[in-house]
Amino acid sequence: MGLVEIATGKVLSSFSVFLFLTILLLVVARRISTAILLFSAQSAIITAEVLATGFRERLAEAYVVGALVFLIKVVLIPRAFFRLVDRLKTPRDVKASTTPTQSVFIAAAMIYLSYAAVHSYGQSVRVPEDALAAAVALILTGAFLMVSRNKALMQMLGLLVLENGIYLAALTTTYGMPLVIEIGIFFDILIGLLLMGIFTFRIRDTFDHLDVSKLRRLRG
Amino acid sequence: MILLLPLAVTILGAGFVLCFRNPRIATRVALTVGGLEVASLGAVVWRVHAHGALQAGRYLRADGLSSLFLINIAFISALVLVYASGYLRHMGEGRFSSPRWFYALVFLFLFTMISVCLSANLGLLWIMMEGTTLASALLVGFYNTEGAVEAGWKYLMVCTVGIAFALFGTIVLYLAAVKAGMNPAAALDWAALMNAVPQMGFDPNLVKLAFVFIIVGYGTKIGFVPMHSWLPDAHAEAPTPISALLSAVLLNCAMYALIRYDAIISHTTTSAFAHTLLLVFGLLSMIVAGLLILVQRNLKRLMAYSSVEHMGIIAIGLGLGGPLGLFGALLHIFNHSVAKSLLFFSAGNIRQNFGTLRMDGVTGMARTLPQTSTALVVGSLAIVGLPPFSLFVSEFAILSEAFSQAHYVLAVLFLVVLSVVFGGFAYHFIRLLCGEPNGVPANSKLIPSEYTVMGIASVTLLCFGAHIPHMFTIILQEAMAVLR
Amino acid sequence: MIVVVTASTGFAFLVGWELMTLVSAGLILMEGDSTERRHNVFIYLMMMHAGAAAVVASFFLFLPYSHSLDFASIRTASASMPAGIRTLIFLLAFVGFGTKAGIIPLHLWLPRAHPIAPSPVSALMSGVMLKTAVYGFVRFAFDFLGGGPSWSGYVVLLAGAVSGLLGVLYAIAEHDLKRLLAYHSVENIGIIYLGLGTSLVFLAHQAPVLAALALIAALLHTFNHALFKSLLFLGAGAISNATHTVDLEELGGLQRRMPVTGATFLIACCSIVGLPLFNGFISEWLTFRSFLAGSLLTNTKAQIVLPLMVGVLALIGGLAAACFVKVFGVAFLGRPHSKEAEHAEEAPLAMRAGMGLLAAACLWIGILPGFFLRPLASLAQVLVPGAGVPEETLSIARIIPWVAVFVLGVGGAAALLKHRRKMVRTWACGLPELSSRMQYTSTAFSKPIRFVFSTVYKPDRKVESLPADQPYFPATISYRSVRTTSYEKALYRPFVDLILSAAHQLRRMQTGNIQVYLLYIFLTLVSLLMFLRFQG
Amino acid sequence: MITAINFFQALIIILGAPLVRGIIAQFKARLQRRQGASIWRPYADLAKLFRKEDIVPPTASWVFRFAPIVLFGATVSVAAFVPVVQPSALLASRGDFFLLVYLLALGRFFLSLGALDGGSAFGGMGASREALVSSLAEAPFLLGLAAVAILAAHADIAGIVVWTLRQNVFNISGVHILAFISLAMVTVAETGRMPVDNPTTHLELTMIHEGMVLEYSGPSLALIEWASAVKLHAMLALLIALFDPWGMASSLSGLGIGAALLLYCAKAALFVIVLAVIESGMAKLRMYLVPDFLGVASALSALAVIFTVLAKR
Repeated sequence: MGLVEIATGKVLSSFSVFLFLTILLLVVARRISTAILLFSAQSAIITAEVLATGFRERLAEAYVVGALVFLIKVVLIPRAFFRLVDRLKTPRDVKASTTPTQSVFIAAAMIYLSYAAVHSYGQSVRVPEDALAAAVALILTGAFLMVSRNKALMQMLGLLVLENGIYLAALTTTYGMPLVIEIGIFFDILIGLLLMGIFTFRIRDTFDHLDVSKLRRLRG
Repeated sequence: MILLLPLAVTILGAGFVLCFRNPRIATRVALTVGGLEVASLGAVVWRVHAHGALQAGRYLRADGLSSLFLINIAFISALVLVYASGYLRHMGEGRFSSPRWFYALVFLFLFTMISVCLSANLGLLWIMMEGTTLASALLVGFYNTEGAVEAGWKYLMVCTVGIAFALFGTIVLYLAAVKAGMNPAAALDWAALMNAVPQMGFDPNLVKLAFVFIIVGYGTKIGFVPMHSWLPDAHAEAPTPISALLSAVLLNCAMYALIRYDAIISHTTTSAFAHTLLLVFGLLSMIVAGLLILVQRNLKRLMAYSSVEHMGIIAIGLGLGGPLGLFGALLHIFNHSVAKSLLFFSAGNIRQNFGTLRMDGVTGMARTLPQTSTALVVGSLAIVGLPPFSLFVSEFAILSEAFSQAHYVLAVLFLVVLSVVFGGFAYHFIRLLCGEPNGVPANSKLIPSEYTVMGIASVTLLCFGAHIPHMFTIILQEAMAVLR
Repeated sequence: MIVVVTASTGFAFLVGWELMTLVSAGLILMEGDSTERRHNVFIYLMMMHAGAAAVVASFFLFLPYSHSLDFASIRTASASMPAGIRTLIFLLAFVGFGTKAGIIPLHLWLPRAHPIAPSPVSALMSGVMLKTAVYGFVRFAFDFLGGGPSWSGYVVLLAGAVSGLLGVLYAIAEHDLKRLLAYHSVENIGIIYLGLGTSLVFLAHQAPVLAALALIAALLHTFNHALFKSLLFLGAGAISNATHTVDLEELGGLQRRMPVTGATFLIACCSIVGLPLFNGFISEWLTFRSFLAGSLLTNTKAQIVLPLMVGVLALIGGLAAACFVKVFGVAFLGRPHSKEAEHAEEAPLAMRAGMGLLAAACLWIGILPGFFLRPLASLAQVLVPGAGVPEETLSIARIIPWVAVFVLGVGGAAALLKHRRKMVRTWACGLPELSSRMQYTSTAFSKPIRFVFSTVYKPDRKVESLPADQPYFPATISYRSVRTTSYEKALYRPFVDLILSAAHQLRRMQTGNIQVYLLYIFLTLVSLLMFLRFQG
Repeated sequence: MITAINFFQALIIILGAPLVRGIIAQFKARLQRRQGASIWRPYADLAKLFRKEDIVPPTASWVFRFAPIVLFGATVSVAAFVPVVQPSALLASRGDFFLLVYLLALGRFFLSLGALDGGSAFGGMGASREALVSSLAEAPFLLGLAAVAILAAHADIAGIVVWTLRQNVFNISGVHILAFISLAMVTVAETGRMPVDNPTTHLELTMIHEGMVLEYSGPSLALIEWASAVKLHAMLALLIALFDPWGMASSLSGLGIGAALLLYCAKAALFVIVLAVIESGMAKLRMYLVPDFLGVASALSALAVIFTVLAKR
């Protein structure tokens, strides 16, 4: 019973709490930079869990994946985001369409919902319920962020959170997909973000604001 | 190994085209690459036709269904490339917006779509599907105008989100497979799944969950109502060849993915659920799109909605299943692609000649642009499903399937929507074609590339309406065999 | 059209059907364009397509029972089908073909499409295209369904009566020649449907011979109508060529300038009115007789209703007569009402030949109907199993020539009376010269009838006399009478409005806001998940 | 033999027609305390007109000249439908009443055309009014006849007459009464007598038939006048044959024929007198009351048809 085992046990048992924490903080975050930091923290937690799972299940490739996750989601993407924020020189606030209090309550409701949703499948799939619940909660939060935040950047972030959720779900239920697929998915995410970056620049250049709720020329 | 050929051609071609700054040369190169791509696809199809399903490594496979879609891709992409060669002739050199970039991105786009149809692994399928979004997003925003950027952003966001759900669906199916005791390595291979699903009892709840996410996810890409919102914007704002590619190939590729999943679960108890879902989405899309067609002002938006409507028709065909339904659906995929690209081509000419796509801005086309308006009339007659054009045949098949399965309500609604759509088209296009000509077209004569393309498309429509070639019917049979 | 008639499977039938619409629409559009013309074409296309949809549906309703659409299997299957489905099929076919045939109130397109089509086309449309509709209906009602319950017959009968009466009444009120003729097509279709309906009633009451009689009447009238209506439209075409107008108020006195056209047109008028010695009479006579034969049935309703139809048809006939007195009288007789009419030229030889041929056919059938009745009778026996040749057909074939001989003989004798003739200007009640403004115009002519039937027309009239301060010595009086067809508003408007408003609602759903779009997606997903949760 | 008699009947109607007119005129005159013209006057008029020349407006076409001939031909052949002294007629054997009515329509049609060809306002006026009256008169006419025909189960007039002869005089059904009244009203309208039309006036406000023939003269006018007379007489004979045929010769013996002829003359005279009384008793209806008049007729005839069914039960 080495230290590592204990650590993994702790991680696996308690990470979902941290995730919920990040969620609650994310929805009240006022500044984009805060949100980004929270996101990277979230990704870090997930990385930890990847490694823990890999260690417990004795999955060699899990370490590779963990490394990838860390590299991309904890380091690369946040940095890219910060660069973006600097280069875009836009006001740093997130322009929420809901007040922080509402957001918190909605987020709490969603967490509860996710538990409720997962409950039925919990037994049938035989996975740690709170893990799956956390995943679903992440998905919902991502969706919520995308719908309620007017800033293009925040929408991207929301998408990432959503992605995180899906990934987490995959991880907890199936200990991850075949390696090639994982890599492909990460690759896609990266390219996607790159493109979104390009588009944010274009939006900034053509509309000189980043408020997607104002992009309403095409309708009907 | 032959499966790698088209992929290699397209991806290398994409890189290769980028090397030529001179638009004219770039165009020539693009055309040659296109020719190669079509040839290689033809080879693949032929091999499939000759030796049945092909396998290349663990991740690539082609069978009857794939070859049907490959034919579609080959045909449309050929048309589009030729058309584009004429369409882009006035385009200068700009950052990301120059012929070479255009062609490079188009080939990338084609690459992703071909690999969607060739991938043997659902994960890979998903990756490539996401890839199509990414490859085409820049093309949608190609013009860099306000509208283009906005449309591009929406396209990117909406489709990525949708696709993300599709990923979740994939994962759930994978989970179900693994839980049912499949080897995780093979648990994403659709062939293996199709064999496995009937024998080992998958958890029906999980399968249903998977299909819900899949249909919402890929449905976003297909353009099912209410996930269709990106579609009109993207089609309207993209350069015309791209609009054609989007609605004639991309939607079909998404449909292909859906069909794959449908085929996998078609032998389980879940298939009934899946088919009901397909019918619901199909009917919803038909009705909403059909109504929206009535009140459109922009030509290409109108066509986009009609694409939504036709995707709905195809979905209904699939949902009905049965020999006639599947036949109709698969045939309709091809027919719709041809007719729709023809329509988009003529729309492109209109835009180039009058500088607008607002339908109230153009009248009396019949006099000023005789050839284009002929193409427009042919295309629209075909798209509303009137004989002697091929869409009549496929819709006829689907409809008769609906009636013979005694889905009377569905069938009647189907008919009503068709009439409404007909009304919309007739209303808009009569006003477009007749009346006093306003505005002088820039160049009323078509250049060879344009009229060859349009001619080919129209003739194809007519031929398939009169009699479906033997070769094609065989391929259809093979495709249907996959689904049963 | 030929495809339609020769088709032996539903698929081919529908193909031909749609093509027919398209081609005709194209032909209409070729003739230049204006806003209202476009609108009319649109209405035409729309109604045609809706009708086609109904036809398609009625075809497909056979499908679950006969697993193919070729006519033979349909025929065999229809016997074994539940009554409900049969009823549905019948109604759908009735509506579908009725739209094409232009029975009221499905006729909206007809008076719109005919006037704007070039004359040969409208001749074809009215002469042949409507007939294909009748053909289709006969196929369904008789061949496929083999008759039905008696109420179906009454439905058709009612439709026929309404179409006939309203058609002819609207026709009288028109003074645009082609619109008028179009309305007469409605009227004649009405007469045909009267025959068909009677036949159906007889079938329902197991009276095959009488059914055959009524059917023969209907079919013969179909054929006749094809003849004389084509002739009329060709005449109209000749007129518009010569005078560049088909407005009756602008014509007049053409008889002296275009004698051949006039003569053939006169023959056509007599035929359509159904005067003896002309073909229209034969078919109307047969229809009358089949009505009368209704009294031979044992069913009281039929006994009462059918003979009363005699009155209806008589009224139709009388009004038609009035209408065509107006047409021919105002267009060809008296003084020209306009410069164009004065300098009209006779139609070219080819046209004259064509019209002459048709006119000859009309007279031939009118005087020696035997040749046509025999094949028709045999056809009727095919459609109505167990029917002998009704003796009425033979009797009319035998009597008519005698009557012809008699009338012509007496008339000839009277004509032989030699009398000197002198040209003297009509006495103008002391006025220096009788001008064409003094003779009756078509509006004036139809005034009494319009007055009597004003409830049908619901006209909003206004008389403006200028200058207004001295109403009794006006410088000019302008008189407008607009006919409002009330059911158009009642029947079609709400439906269209409903659809359009729905479309606009949906359009509003499409707010360009991406967040809303995303919300849609999420909501769809969530609702589906909920569904899963509670269903499984 | 029978054909000869049928010819004889037709001749009676045709040649007797002016006499009927004369008698009516004479009797009306008497009622009005005038000593009118002799009853042979119409023959004289016709003879005079036939001798005169035909005056044609320069604008008129051949239709103008052709119309009276057709009218005459049609009307005369109508006369050949009506049995007078024995239950058959030249064309009555198979020619049924539809044919009869439509032959009248044929004549009327051409007369109206001729009127319009005159090119004066009166012709048009007459024609248009005639169009109204006749179009409305046709329905009750046919319905009334149909009612009788249904009772007799024969459509041809001869058949009807034969059937009627077999009935007892006293058990006439309500159908007969209704049909008779309506047909009588129709006859009044068709032949342009009071109260529908006034044959003696030439005032724009009132005239219908006279308006139409205003432009005619000479032989044409003669033909028209004669034709209308024949029409009147034929209608009378028709009414008699349908509703009061008793006394017709069942056998072809000369005696029987003679008796039948005398009897017919008596009936005809009776009808004529009644008509004359009505005419001089009534004022002419306003133009737009005529439809109501005919509406009543149609209602009656429709009732008659319905009663044919109800009476059987």
